Amino acid sequence: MPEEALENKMVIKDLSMYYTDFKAIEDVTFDVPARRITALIGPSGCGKSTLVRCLNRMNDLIEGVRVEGEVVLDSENVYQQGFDTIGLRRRVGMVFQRPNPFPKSIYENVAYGPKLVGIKDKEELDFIVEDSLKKAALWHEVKTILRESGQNLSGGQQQRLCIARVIAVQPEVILFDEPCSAIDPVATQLIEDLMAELKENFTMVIVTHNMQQAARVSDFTAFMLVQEQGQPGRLIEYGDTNTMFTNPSDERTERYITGRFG
Amino acid sequence: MRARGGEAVTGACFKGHAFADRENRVKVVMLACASVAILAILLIFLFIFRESLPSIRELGVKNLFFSTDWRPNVADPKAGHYGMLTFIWGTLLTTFGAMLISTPLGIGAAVFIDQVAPDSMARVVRRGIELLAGIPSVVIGWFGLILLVPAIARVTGTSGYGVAAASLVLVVMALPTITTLSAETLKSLPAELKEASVAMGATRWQTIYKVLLPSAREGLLIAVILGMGRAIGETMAVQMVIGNARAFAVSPFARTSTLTTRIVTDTGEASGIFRSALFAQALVLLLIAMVLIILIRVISRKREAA
Amino acid sequence: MKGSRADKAATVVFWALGLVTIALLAFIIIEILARGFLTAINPKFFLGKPEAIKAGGGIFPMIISSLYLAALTILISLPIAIGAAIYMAEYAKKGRLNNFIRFCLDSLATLPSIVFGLFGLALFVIYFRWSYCLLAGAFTLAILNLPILLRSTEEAIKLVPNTYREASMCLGASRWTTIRQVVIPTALPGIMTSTILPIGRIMGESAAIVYTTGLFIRNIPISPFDTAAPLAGYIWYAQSEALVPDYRQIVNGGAALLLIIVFAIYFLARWAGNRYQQTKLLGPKMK
Amino acid sequence: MLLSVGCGGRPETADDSIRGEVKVAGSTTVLPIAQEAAVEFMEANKRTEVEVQGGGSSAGITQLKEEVIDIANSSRELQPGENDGTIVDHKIAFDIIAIIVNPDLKITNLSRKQVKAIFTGKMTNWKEFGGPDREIVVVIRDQASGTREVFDKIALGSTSDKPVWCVPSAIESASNGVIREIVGATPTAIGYVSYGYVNKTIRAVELDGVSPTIENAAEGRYTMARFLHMFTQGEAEGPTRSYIDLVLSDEFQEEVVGQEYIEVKKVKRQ
Repeated sequence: MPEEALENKMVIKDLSMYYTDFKAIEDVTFDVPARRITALIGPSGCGKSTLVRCLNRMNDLIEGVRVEGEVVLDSENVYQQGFDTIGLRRRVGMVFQRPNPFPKSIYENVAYGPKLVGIKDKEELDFIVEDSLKKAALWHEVKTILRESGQNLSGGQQQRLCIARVIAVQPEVILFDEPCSAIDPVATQLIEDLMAELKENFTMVIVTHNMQQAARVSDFTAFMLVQEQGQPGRLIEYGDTNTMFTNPSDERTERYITGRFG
Repeated sequence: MRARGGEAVTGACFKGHAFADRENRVKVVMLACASVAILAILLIFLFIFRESLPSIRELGVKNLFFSTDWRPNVADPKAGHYGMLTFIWGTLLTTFGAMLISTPLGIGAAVFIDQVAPDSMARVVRRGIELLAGIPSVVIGWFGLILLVPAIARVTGTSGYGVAAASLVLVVMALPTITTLSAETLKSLPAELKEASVAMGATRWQTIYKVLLPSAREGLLIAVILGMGRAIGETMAVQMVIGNARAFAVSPFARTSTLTTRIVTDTGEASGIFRSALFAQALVLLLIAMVLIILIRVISRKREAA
Repeated sequence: MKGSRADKAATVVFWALGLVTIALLAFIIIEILARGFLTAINPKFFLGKPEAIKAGGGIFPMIISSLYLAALTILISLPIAIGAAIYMAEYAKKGRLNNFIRFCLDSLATLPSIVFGLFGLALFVIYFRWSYCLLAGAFTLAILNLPILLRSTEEAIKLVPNTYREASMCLGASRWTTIRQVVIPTALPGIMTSTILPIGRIMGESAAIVYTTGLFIRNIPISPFDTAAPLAGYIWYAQSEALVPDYRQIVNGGAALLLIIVFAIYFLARWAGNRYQQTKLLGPKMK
Repeated sequence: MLLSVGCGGRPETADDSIRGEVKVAGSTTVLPIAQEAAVEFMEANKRTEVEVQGGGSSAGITQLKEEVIDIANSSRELQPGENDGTIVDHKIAFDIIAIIVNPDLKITNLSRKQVKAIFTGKMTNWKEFGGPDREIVVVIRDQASGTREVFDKIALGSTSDKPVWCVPSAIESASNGVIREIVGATPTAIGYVSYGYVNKTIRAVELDGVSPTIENAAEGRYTMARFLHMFTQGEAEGPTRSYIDLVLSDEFQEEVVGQEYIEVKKVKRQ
């Protein structure tokens, strides 16, 4: 990969989030560099999934959620008054823990996003679908069965279909919420390879509880932890992945990555 | 590619307000659909009340609701007497009779489904109860008329029509409600409850009697109240077997009427204040139903608190 | 041991109670079918024209009335139920309004059907001057069935996995687009399935329609504003007026036919429900 | 809501000139006549539609006044409160009310006094009439019935000022047919029906020694009898007129009315 100056695609500043009265995460601050993969790790329940959902305001959909602090995307705070959340989610796409293709055909799954912005032209749609499926490394497996239900694919294929579906709307950032936790190791390998390829065009954030995966795929890593039951999740350490895994500065990070808890 | 993506994004941003606008409009439409329920209840209240108002005003609360003097006059409605107490009593009496049988039977069948029966048998009974609930009331009424009434007549030497026949028919109507809801309540009890009791050496019967039924008390009560609601509201089946008399029933074999049967028998021919008095009977049914609903709300709130 | 003897006795009692319900059902079915089955399946009867006072009448217009009424009722109530269910499942926030809507739905579900009947008479037949007609009955039954239909529709919508909604939103779909493009299509088989059972209930309902649709006709109703005589109402009318000499046979046949129709609808609903459950609710298939 | 859109044709005129709809409702006693007439009328006039419903005399009169129907069948006279002067009366037959009992009861004759005692509930056990020691089950018609009104008037001496009511435990039935059914099926029942409904399943008893027959009624010996009516709002016109004319025609009176009722012209008393 050619060296280039790091620019920050997203900046998270003093972010706290509440479920009604309960504070789920507190004062989280870190950067998401452009065209790099940032991993969020930590034991389950530390708020890493909650945090990643703050980045494209998916938590807005849950009743009683309140957010303080800033999430800056290209120098604009996405939590500012009147910010277009629908546009935001188009720019910041998401791949979920369990593969969740719609109960529609493979083609329709990928064409869903482009159709939303009013692309109706058949040829253009065909092109986007093929291009997205190719980028998701799924094209050769499904090109003859585009009209079949996306739910008939295997788990790993479904997850790649979901990635293709996100790629089709040309997002700037893709959030992965434990994308491999529900699929087998071979399929996991495929997706990790895919992420490495996508790095050329997309900024990515991946939530994972699998430290090896974080070590393998990510450039930067943020470690989150809940100190005690009932307390909010906090960011313990953030930095270059290599440094973090070889020479963590915080004792708690070290204990976690050496497998002493979590 | 990037440029096109950018365009799309600006497009979406541009459309942001339109989206928000449409979102709100859609939400309002959906809310309007949901509000049909509110509207319906209000309209029902309004129209039933409006139609019963003349009789309340003309006859007074005492002569209308608390009198047993029912001597309607079709040709000259104002000349009639429209006391409905006989029929309120008839409703209560037939319902009481029905609950006397259907409560133990329904809860017993629910215990059978949930605790005693092997799975296949439980499924058979559950399906059977659902089918029973689906039998139209005219069919049950006809069954009562051609089988129950003659049977009661033979055994008791009365005409066969009356409170007893009505109550038996109502058992069939109330039983599915009570059984289904009781079984649901029992099923929703935590499994540990039963395990704990059995672990202490209790027999199945002791577990049911001392642990399960008391813990399910509120749910069972709600089941019985809803069953009662069905019995109070049932019309056709009762009308076919109760004898349609205007006598105040004192014996289980007396012929009388209930609020619902009086309404369905007379509405076709009533006009003026006579019809208004029938609407007043519907108003009483409406109020009874409301009382039951509020009762259920209170009980379920208590259950949630507990 | 005393405890175990009581236990055995209780087991016997519970078996008896369980079996009594089944016996009761079997008894009713056998008695009704034994009396009316042969009449019910006689084409002269179910395809015949009813007689007002002479023997030998059929019930074809009544069957048509019932089907017509059921279709109209579903046509009126389904869109409202779906809209309301979407609101309750997708938009409604916990609060007073939501609570009040639920309260109203519970009340509607508990009101005796004869009260709906009188309401329909007062509003549609008299106030709107529609006279006795299918539409008056259909509106009355639409309100009567709203709570059931809404609840089953709402359940079908709630069964749509939440991650579908999230995925759609994350692709930049608005809430409504998500509902329209993803939630409703996914829930549709479930909604359709849950519509079948209320049809059975509509076909069996009598108290709510005797003073809204009418009780006796000789010709097949064509317009929604035509007087009609749904089967259940006609059965009641036939036995309560006994104008035709062979009314017993007609009521026996009608009751058997109604029972067969309602049970057929029940089993259809069960079958469709099972199928739907197998294909949809187990979620995405994993190979 | 007058639905008849006829063009004033008389029954003698050609078939096609009479067209439109006639809605008829009311007395179940008149129903058989009205229905039979409807069938004949529609056969003769293909472009007409006659719809006949029951409901009882009073219901029919109410609907006529509300202009929901064109003809109200009635088995009783109009009451003072009902006639605002616009309703026109067409007497179409004369009918007997027969008191009927279950054939198991060995009772063939009742005095008028006994009838009153039974129906008003002063006597409640067949024992008092030499029958079995069983409760008397009284079966009567609903309030809208003209038959009931005439029965109450003649048998019980009821007047509009001083109404006499049947025993409260009496079973109210919606039609003659149902009374016959219940009396036929209940060994201890007594009731009353229009003469046309008398058959073998029940027994018609003599009243003061006079049996309810057409001759006895026509000649005034059996007094529990009344005219049957078809009322219209104003003079009948169009198909409604033609329909009533058919009912009153000699042929129809003889062949249909005469079977179970008494033809209007044969009645000597008014």
